[in-house]
Amino acid sequence: MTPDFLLEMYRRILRIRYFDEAAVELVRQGELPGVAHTTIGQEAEVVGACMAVRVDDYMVGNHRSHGHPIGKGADMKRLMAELLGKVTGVNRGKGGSMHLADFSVGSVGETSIVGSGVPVAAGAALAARMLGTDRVCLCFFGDGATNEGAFHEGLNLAAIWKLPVIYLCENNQYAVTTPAAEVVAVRNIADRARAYDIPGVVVDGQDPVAVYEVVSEAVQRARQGLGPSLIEAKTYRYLEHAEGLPIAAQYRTAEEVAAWKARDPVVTFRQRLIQEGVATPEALDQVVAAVRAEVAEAVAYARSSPYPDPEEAFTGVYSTPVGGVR
Amino acid sequence: MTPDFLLEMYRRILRIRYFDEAAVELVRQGELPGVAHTTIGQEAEVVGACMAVRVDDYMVGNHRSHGHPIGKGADMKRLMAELLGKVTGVNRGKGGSMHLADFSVGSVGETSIVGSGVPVAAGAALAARMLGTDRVCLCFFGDGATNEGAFHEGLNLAAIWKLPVIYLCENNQYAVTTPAAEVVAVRNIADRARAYDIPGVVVDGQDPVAVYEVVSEAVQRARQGLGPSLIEAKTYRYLEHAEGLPIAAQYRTAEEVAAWKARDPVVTFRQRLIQEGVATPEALDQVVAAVRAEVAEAVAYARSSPYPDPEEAFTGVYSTPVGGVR
Amino acid sequence: MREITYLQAIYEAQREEMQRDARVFIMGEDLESSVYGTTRGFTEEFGRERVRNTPLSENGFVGAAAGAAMVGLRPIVDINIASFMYVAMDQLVSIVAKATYMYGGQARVPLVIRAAMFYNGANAAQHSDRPYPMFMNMPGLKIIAPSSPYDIKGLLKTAIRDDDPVLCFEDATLWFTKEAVPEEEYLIPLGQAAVKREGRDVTVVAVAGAVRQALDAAQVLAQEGISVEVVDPRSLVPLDVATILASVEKTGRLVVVDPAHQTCSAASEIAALVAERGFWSLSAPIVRVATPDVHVPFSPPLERQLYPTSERIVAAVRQTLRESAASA
Amino acid sequence: MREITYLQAIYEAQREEMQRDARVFIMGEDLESSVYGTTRGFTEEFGRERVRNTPLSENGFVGAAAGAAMVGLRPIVDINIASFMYVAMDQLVSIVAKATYMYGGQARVPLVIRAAMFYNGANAAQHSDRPYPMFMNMPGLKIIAPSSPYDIKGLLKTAIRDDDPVLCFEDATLWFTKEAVPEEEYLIPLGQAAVKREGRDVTVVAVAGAVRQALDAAQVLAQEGISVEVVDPRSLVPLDVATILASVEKTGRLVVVDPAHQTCSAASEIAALVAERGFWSLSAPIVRVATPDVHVPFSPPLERQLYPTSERIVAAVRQTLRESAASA
Ligand SMILES: Cc1ncc(C[n+]2csc(CCOP(=O)(O)OP(=O)(O)O)c2C)c(N)n1
Ligand SMILES: Cc1ncc(C[n+]2csc(CCOP(=O)(O)OP(=O)(O)O)c2C)c(N)n1
Ligand SMILES: [Mg+2]
Ligand SMILES: [Mg+2]
Repeated sequence: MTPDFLLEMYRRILRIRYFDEAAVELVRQGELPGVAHTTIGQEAEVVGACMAVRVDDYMVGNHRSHGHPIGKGADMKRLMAELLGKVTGVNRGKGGSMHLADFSVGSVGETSIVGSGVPVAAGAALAARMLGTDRVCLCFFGDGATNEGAFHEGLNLAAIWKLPVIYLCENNQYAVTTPAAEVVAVRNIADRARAYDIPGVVVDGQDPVAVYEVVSEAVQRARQGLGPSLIEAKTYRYLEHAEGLPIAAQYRTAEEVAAWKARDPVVTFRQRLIQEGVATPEALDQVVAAVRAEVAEAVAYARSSPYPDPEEAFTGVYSTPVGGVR
Repeated sequence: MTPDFLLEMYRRILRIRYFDEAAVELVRQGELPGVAHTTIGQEAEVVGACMAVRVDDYMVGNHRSHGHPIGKGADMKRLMAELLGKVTGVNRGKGGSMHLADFSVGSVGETSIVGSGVPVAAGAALAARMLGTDRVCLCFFGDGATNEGAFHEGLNLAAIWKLPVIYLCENNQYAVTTPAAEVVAVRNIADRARAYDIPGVVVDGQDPVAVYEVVSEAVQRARQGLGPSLIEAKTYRYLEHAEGLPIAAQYRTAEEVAAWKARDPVVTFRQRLIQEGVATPEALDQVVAAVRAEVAEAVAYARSSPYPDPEEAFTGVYSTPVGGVR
Repeated sequence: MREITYLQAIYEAQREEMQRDARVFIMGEDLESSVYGTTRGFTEEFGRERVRNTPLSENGFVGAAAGAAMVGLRPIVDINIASFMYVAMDQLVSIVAKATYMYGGQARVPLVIRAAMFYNGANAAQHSDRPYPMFMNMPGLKIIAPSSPYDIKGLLKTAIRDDDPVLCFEDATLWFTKEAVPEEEYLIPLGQAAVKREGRDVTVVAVAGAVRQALDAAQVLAQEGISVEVVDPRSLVPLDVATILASVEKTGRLVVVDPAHQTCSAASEIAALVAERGFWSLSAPIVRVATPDVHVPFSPPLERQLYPTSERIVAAVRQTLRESAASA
Repeated sequence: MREITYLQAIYEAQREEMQRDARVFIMGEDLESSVYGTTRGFTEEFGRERVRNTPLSENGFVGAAAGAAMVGLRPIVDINIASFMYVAMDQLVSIVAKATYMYGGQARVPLVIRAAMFYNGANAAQHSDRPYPMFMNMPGLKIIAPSSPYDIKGLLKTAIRDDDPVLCFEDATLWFTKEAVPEEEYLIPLGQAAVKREGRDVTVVAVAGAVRQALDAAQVLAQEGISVEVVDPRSLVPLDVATILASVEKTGRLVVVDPAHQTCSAASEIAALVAERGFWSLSAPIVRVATPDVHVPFSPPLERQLYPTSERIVAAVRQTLRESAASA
């Protein structure tokens, strides 16, 4: 891994962190409609995985995937505009925070029905192969999603057809307030791979390089036609399930939260870059400043963009309208 | 196992065989409406499993479960009447071959949407426990069903709640014409138990005693509050997917069929009973004759029973009708 | 009389029924933390066996609830947002709706499925559906869509005591509305519409959250001397057709207001029923005011115009009056 | 002209489109053995990559088809029996129907879902549904319900070429009916009803398998001098309302015949549309002839009476004539 590559990792981790911090602020100020599920705390696994694939590889995300297109290199301005429901948003304001899609970086759509992206990812991977490309599909979902039937069906399909897909379970230990330990019958979600005879790997989701490495290996297998992998990144979300939801329950201890924050990827990865001589603290500070400026620009762009014309609500249900239907 | 018990096993195996042979004949003669999915070839696993539970334990079957209520001790007359759509049928003619239910022997309903019985069985088991009983639920399904999301969700639920349910996969190697080897990503379906951290056991489905033993062990665990098990019985159906369906495809070799028939439970179990001195050939012939008479009686009963009054179609949608709704 | 919110009414209905009948229990995701308060304190009061936090397995736990109901328990399933019902459609249709009939009456399925319709809140296409019309097309399910705290308390209690499966569609746009609700126990039977306002000139049948818009519209029109009768079916299956027909017989005009997508909506069904059985009462075309057949867009300026508003209802009422006058 | 069956027409439509466009492929259970012949010999002709036998994972493979469609392929999914669509409802609704809109037009979903409606054959409650009305309530899906070999060939080919998801409901009661179908290629556009018989006195709009019953009824009534116009919408979304309204304008009377369950059926929608937009043409109440809201019972004497028959249609037509005469 070159220093440039590592610096780019750091940059993307910061982008996600600051982007989501801005999103939280916009919810609190009533500028972001609805609620926002943040990736804060999980940036390392997102970036490690996304940087292990090419920009023309496909990606499928879920309700908590602001960060994922960013990890894959998307323009933050159009993402932020989408979060505010503006016509300049990636989905022209029709999708919002839980349904970002940015085909320009291979993000073929996030889907907020938990588990529903898993079969879609298998299909994108199937098409990649049938179209004669060596593209793969990277599919993100949570610990909770692995209890949905769609997860099971999608993994079995991908396995029997040896599809080039990398299933990345972001095990942040909870589904809303429900601990995975209580509702996922197996200790390591990666062990569910055994039901499909595919590799299952546990990785430290707070270490972007470790994630990058295991995902790279899975990508290589996939491109070689050896089929899918299930990777479980152990991680943690710092904030509540969604900014804007009135969750009052005490389902996590202060110690647990503190222990995870002590391994904050923004902090630890910076330390590592300095220790390993990849960059000086000053150089990293410059990255910080640059990213802050980018995010501020994205917010400004989003704010100043117009809402879609209300008429747009009535178009686009079909891509080829006929009759009274549009 | 007492000789009486073994003889009863033999008797029930024969009942299923002859019952289904009669059903096939009735389809061919146009007396049985629709199609019939037979249990012929799979009798041993059905009886071994059913006799490992009590009559007041619950049971859930699927489209191929004529034999299962019989295994649990049901009256064949009312089952056969149901197959002919008569008002004396267990479901008053409303369910038919794929949806037999006989609450009097704990058969709480067969369901022909593949996989759909798996969650229902978890629920019956949950109720058994919540109602303070030590009942268990025995749930049958095929190899194909293990690719449905409902299978996964049901097993996970049963596992996390430690429900008293025995999941018995009747792996007859095919779903209609599709080989399990091509569509089930894992070699032994029992290995799917690892995704739920529950016992997974493979057993010879042509040996009723072996099945009885592994199911008994699972029942014991279940009654002790230790949770569910997944048991895979390797078995085979002799006839086509369903009598009455125009399946022409050659998806099984003649050798394969012959190899399985060489281990026919009706034959091998009889030999064993004689060899082990449980019964004389003459005594077994008497059982055969008696069962043939029972089945003939069931057919006669079914034939001579009336159809339901057409008005019955309009009642029973609700158990407590209100307004225009009945 | 004290006033309580729609959410509080749900809480009370569930709590009272769980206190009354030990066979009643509740399942759903994150019940223990009870984000919106409908199961607040339930774990402490009833224990974790009767207040079951489920995994994200809607099809699995709806099926499990059906299985439990078939052998003697009386589950309430909080499926959370109505858009998640699609994930559980297999069990809802193939088991919950059909078991009673298909098993020839051997099984009863006393089961309540609660589903919040979470629309007009920038939750976008996958979280904002009002899917009761789909379920109206499937026999075997009773369906309620209460429009006020009083109604939901009485109807939900009845639903829990009913021996058949009942889908309770809870309109989240009403969650925080308040109404006087007695402390004493009461039940509202299924299949009885409520005339929420009497009137002479036009009948407005309104469903769920649209009842409020209809009452607002009636108020506006009253100032012009137009007298609107607002009928709330409250339960969609069974549907109180008699009350609707009687009202149309009196007024001669019908507007049907439904927050669901228009095609094959509850409004379509009610319009069809009246066109069949109340045709000779009608002196003007029936008008539906529903959500157009587009998905719910995220951006609020796109979304908020889609649902029936009092303005759209006022316009529809005026249209029926204009058309009947022109023909007279 | 040669005559072919409905099943043969499906076979030809699929085969021609797969020959024409290499992006078209087909997925489903047991396709290779092709029990009913609609993919006979496809594996040999197109290979196993384009003729994919699937596991029993309807939700999974419908979702996979959607994913493949979104990035450039054009899948046909044979979901087999329409009652299995419930199992795939999650992907059908949340992805297939919504992706194009929700992703702001970045995704197209050129996908055909074929589903046989397998009723009146003693297949009982879980295998006999006619669920198109549910899907009509969900925007984003185009829906066809062809009633003859000619129609299904032309419509299915159009559906395969369409850039949006199309659900093709195939009426299994028609599988073995034959009709003259040209050897040459032809397409039938979506959204165009067919007037299957012209008439003056009563309009009968009939859906799918009921078209045959309606034509039979028209024949019977013609002998009494009653002239029935039979309109077959052919595609339910988009629906050719103009042709229906024009017919009712001519006849003044409407009977809608639909093999689906009556409540919130296609018949309800068509009745509602005419009660709104064709009201002044009507000289009698609209009558729906549909399947009553009961599940499909197994026993044939219970089942066969449930669906629209020509006798029921004749009676309905007479009723509209009687009622309009009485009022005249
Ligand atoms: C099918 C479905 N059920 C429930 C929900 C509501 N919901 C949204 S996110 C969520 C938790 C998801 O947990 P997990 O998969 O672990 O992802 P995380 O939010 O922890 O990243 C729930 C229950 C949903 N969106 N879809
Ligand atoms: C959800 C669903 N999909 C498809 C079918 C059609 N079907 C009925 S039985 C069957 C095969 C089932 O295979 P398996 O589970 O192995 O049971 P078997 O018939 O071999 O006993 C299929 C595809 C169905 N009934 N339900
Ligand atoms: Mg999680
Ligand atoms: Mg099988």
